[in-house]
Amino acid sequence: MKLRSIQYVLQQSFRGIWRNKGMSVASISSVAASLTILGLIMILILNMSHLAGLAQSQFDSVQAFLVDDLEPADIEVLGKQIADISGVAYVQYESKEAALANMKERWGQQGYLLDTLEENPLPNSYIVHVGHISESDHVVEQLNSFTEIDEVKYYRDIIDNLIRAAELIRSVGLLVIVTLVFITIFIISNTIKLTINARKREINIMKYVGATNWFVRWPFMIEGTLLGFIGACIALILVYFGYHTVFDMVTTRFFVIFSAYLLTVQEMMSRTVMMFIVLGAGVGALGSIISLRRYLEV
Amino acid sequence: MKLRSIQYVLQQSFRGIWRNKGMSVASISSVAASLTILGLIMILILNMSHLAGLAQSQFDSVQAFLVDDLEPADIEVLGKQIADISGVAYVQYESKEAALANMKERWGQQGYLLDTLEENPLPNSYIVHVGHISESDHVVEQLNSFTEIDEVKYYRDIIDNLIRAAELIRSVGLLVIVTLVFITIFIISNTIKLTINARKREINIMKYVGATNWFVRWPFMIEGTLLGFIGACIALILVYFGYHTVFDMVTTRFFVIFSAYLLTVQEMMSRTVMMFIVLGAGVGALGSIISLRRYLEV
Amino acid sequence: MIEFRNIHKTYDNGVHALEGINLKINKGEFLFLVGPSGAGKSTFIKLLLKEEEPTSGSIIVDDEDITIYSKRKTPYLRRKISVVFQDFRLLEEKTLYENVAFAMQVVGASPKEIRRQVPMVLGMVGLSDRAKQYPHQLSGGEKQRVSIARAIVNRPIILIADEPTGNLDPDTAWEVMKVLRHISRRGTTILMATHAKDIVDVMQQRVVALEKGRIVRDVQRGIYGYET
Amino acid sequence: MIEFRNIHKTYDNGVHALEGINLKINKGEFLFLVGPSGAGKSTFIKLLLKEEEPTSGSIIVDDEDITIYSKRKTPYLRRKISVVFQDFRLLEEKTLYENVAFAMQVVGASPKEIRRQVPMVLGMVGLSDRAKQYPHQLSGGEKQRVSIARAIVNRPIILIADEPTGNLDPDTAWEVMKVLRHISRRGTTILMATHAKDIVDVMQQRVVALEKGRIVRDVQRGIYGYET
Ligand SMILES: Nc1ncnc2c1ncn2[C@@H]1O[C@H](COP(=O)(O)OP(=O)(O)OP(=O)(O)O)[C@@H](O)[C@H]1O
Ligand SMILES: Nc1ncnc2c1ncn2[C@@H]1O[C@H](COP(=O)(O)OP(=O)(O)OP(=O)(O)O)[C@@H](O)[C@H]1O
Ligand SMILES: [Mg+2]
Ligand SMILES: [Mg+2]
Repeated sequence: MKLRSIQYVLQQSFRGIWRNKGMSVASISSVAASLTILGLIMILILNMSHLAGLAQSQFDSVQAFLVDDLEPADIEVLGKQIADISGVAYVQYESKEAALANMKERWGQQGYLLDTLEENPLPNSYIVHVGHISESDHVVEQLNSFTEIDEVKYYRDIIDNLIRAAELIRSVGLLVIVTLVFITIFIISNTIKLTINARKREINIMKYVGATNWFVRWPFMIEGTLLGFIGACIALILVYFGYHTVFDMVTTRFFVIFSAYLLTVQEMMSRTVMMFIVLGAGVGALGSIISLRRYLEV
Repeated sequence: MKLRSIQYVLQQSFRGIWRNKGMSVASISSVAASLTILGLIMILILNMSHLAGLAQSQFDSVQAFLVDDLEPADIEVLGKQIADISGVAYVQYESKEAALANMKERWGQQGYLLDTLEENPLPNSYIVHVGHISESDHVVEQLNSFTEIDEVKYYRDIIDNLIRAAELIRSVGLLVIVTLVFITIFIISNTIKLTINARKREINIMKYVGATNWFVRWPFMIEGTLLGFIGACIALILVYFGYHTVFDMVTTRFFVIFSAYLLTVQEMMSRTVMMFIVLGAGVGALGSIISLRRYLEV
Repeated sequence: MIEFRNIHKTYDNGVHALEGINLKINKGEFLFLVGPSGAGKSTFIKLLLKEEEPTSGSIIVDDEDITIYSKRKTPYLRRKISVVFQDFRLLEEKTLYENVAFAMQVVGASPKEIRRQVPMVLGMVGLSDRAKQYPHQLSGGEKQRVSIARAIVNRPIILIADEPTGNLDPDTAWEVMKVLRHISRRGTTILMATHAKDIVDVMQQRVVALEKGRIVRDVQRGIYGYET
Repeated sequence: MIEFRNIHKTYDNGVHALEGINLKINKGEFLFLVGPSGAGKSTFIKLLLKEEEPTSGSIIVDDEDITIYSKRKTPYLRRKISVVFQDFRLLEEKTLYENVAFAMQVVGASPKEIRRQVPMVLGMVGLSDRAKQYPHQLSGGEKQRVSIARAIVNRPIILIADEPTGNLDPDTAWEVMKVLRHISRRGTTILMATHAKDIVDVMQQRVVALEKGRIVRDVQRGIYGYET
């Protein structure tokens, strides 16, 4: 395309937006509105999924109780062997004395009951931290094969439920987001369609003075892209300040600790910026081209 | 309005929809799309709020430990007095023997540790169930005023957190829903505006043949109402089947018990039907009237 | 019936379309408004319809000053004055029948009246067999005739026609003029802006000539009067 | 230059607009197309522009059969043939200047050429001082002249005019005819559908008369030939 044509196209696009101010505002705001909704839902779902992940990390440890009468050296060797199992992040040793002290502390008020014990009935143990909760099953299996290990304790039910819950949130969330992306595309392209419909006479005349399809298309396409892009920027600003406000409200007025469990505003934005701009501008451009098609057939 | 006029208005509205098929489809689907989004969010938020409520009901009890050496008759009188405190739902008595047996059972594997006890160190207690979690504080205060009660134990932290979490979900949820309702109103009225804009010539001509403003307005208003109404019905159908599917998926493929924690499809629909129809049809009608205004000024 | 009192009209862009028009038109009169392109003929008509407001002066229609009329009453003014527009202004999404019937529905005519009247006026302009078609399926002259049919269907007390024969061949133009003369004889006041020299010369009616926004000639039984 | 070979055109609603048209128009010819309202004049023009497709027959323009032309090449056909439309077809959201300039931008003219050519043609139709205004600010005759300016600005090899003087007073009509004669002398083929008896009679050019879709007369140096 010649430079002169580029200048012409840009000039026509801006004039198109300006001369149809009312409709441009309507299109931009519909795009902004639907992307803002998408942003809201993404905030909800990404945070839920993030929380599920954090909850999992609380249950990433398995306790392996050792048989009695092991030499300190054997215990140490065993520790190294456990650490070598694939999926194990790191290993912590808890002697029977430490275990009793811990237990007493956990029981708190009723801890004095343990003082009446004649001997320490608790075993030595290794607390095995797994890299990811889904590897627990496999690690437990490996641990059971050691003769030095008497019993392995882990939160099987909780872990299973957490894995399922996370899977659920991920799949339902993905479904919701994909649905929403389609609905958003739909609303944006509908808006562009209505905008172009109102200008069919203009397109018709252009064709009669001998304009080629692309000559008509370019300015409309750039116009659609710009409308979509501006709408996306507005949505991003709304999502940014909206999330910022809620984030602050949640972390100060409610639980301070919550801030650790929420996606930060930055993380959130990094996930939405590209997506919104591509959706807004891309659908605006494509919507223009597709909607133009029937009016170009003259 | 005369019967003849009503017939005219209805006829014109249906013709308007039919003759501008393309735009009618675009408007209806934009309305349907935005209400569907609203429905999705309401499902998410109402369910979260419902779950928070259920979680609270798990912590609706307070344990009051009695001082030693009370006569059985005194204990019974005390029980009645506690039951009379406002906010108390019902009261359960747990003798010191029953408490020890319970404790042993709870400790499971390590329960044998309790066999070595010389005497039962646990007190008698009343388990007081409160009507609503938010009344716990007030009930506890009352319980503390009894001299027969040694100590009151309740999950203060958990309760506080749950109350806060529920409050958070309610307020953020309300904010999100209200925002969405506004965005939806916005998208619907924008769509109607674009639809009417494309027909400004038609409106202009009507005015020149001597039509009064209301004569022009009625058919457009009914048309807007119908477009909005049809859009709302489509959204309701989508939300109904969508939720039905997810509900079934969650309760069968994931946790069967979850079904008890989710709002049923019927409960969900009872909350959305009226709202959607009022939003779709109402905004359609109002949007038409408002958008018409500037074109009637001739 | 119609009176213009010292009317001035200057458009926003500074064009002085009318400059001091004083004119009285009596009931039942047939008046030709002539003048070169841009003389102010259409502006004159737009003022009568309250499509535009005069910059100064007042216009009396049927004993009422329409320049101080409230916006609300405009529709009733437009029912007294029917117009054949230069650009037809037909509703593209209605058939010819519906376009004409619409003008009757607007004034609240009964369906029975509509069913009797509409085919009659379509017959008068020679379009009976096209009743079910849409404006885009018509030739220029046919559209113009539909516009005339719509204007006369309500038997208005004043009929204004802006260039009603511009797209018609001479034969058809004369057919239309016969229709106008017919309703004029029934007592309707007719104001017709035109460039059709032949027609003006033959009809021998009152001729008002505008030029640059001023009345330069006003004669009973006049002729077009511009050189060709 | 232009040849119609046994052209028939029947619209979807069953109207036979053209029935067996055979006509040859040579380069540089000036031809009037006359006939009563609905005779098929505009249809004839629409077929030339590929706005409508003939039901049967073929049309040759500049040695190419445009009925078997691909849709893609339509814009290039329309650049050879400029048109003054019966309903003007101006872009409402562009000024007069821009409306005319647009026709040049479409064919890729340079800004320098545009700046030279546009004011010139606006001058030829007497609208130099209205260049910055929008179509809705013009009178009917002024719009028609803009439409003519747009049609001639690209110096087309064929110029088609559908009723180009319908909204013009006789003086202005003659001004326009002078412009057309001028560009005809430069070698442009001109086809003009009209009802203007005076003009046809005075111009003494080839006249083709249509009636009910058929050619009923085709004479060199003819007259309008219908009674008034
Ligand atoms: N809306 C408007 N804004 C600005 N100027 C206008 C407007 N309408 C008309 N004019 C100008 O006012 C003058 C009178 O226009 P008008 O339409 O009354 O002319 P006319 O006598 O009807 O001409 P014609 O025979 O060409 O239709 C013209 O110069 C025209 O350009
Ligand atoms: N798109 C269409 N669909 C159906 N019929 C049409 C269409 N366009 C024109 N016609 C009909 O075809 C016939 C010829 O129309 P055309 O427009 O060619 O007439 P014309 O000679 O230009 O008349 P005028 O002088 O009134 O403009 C008319 O009867 C018209 O009603
Ligand atoms: Mg005029
Ligand atoms: Mg025609």
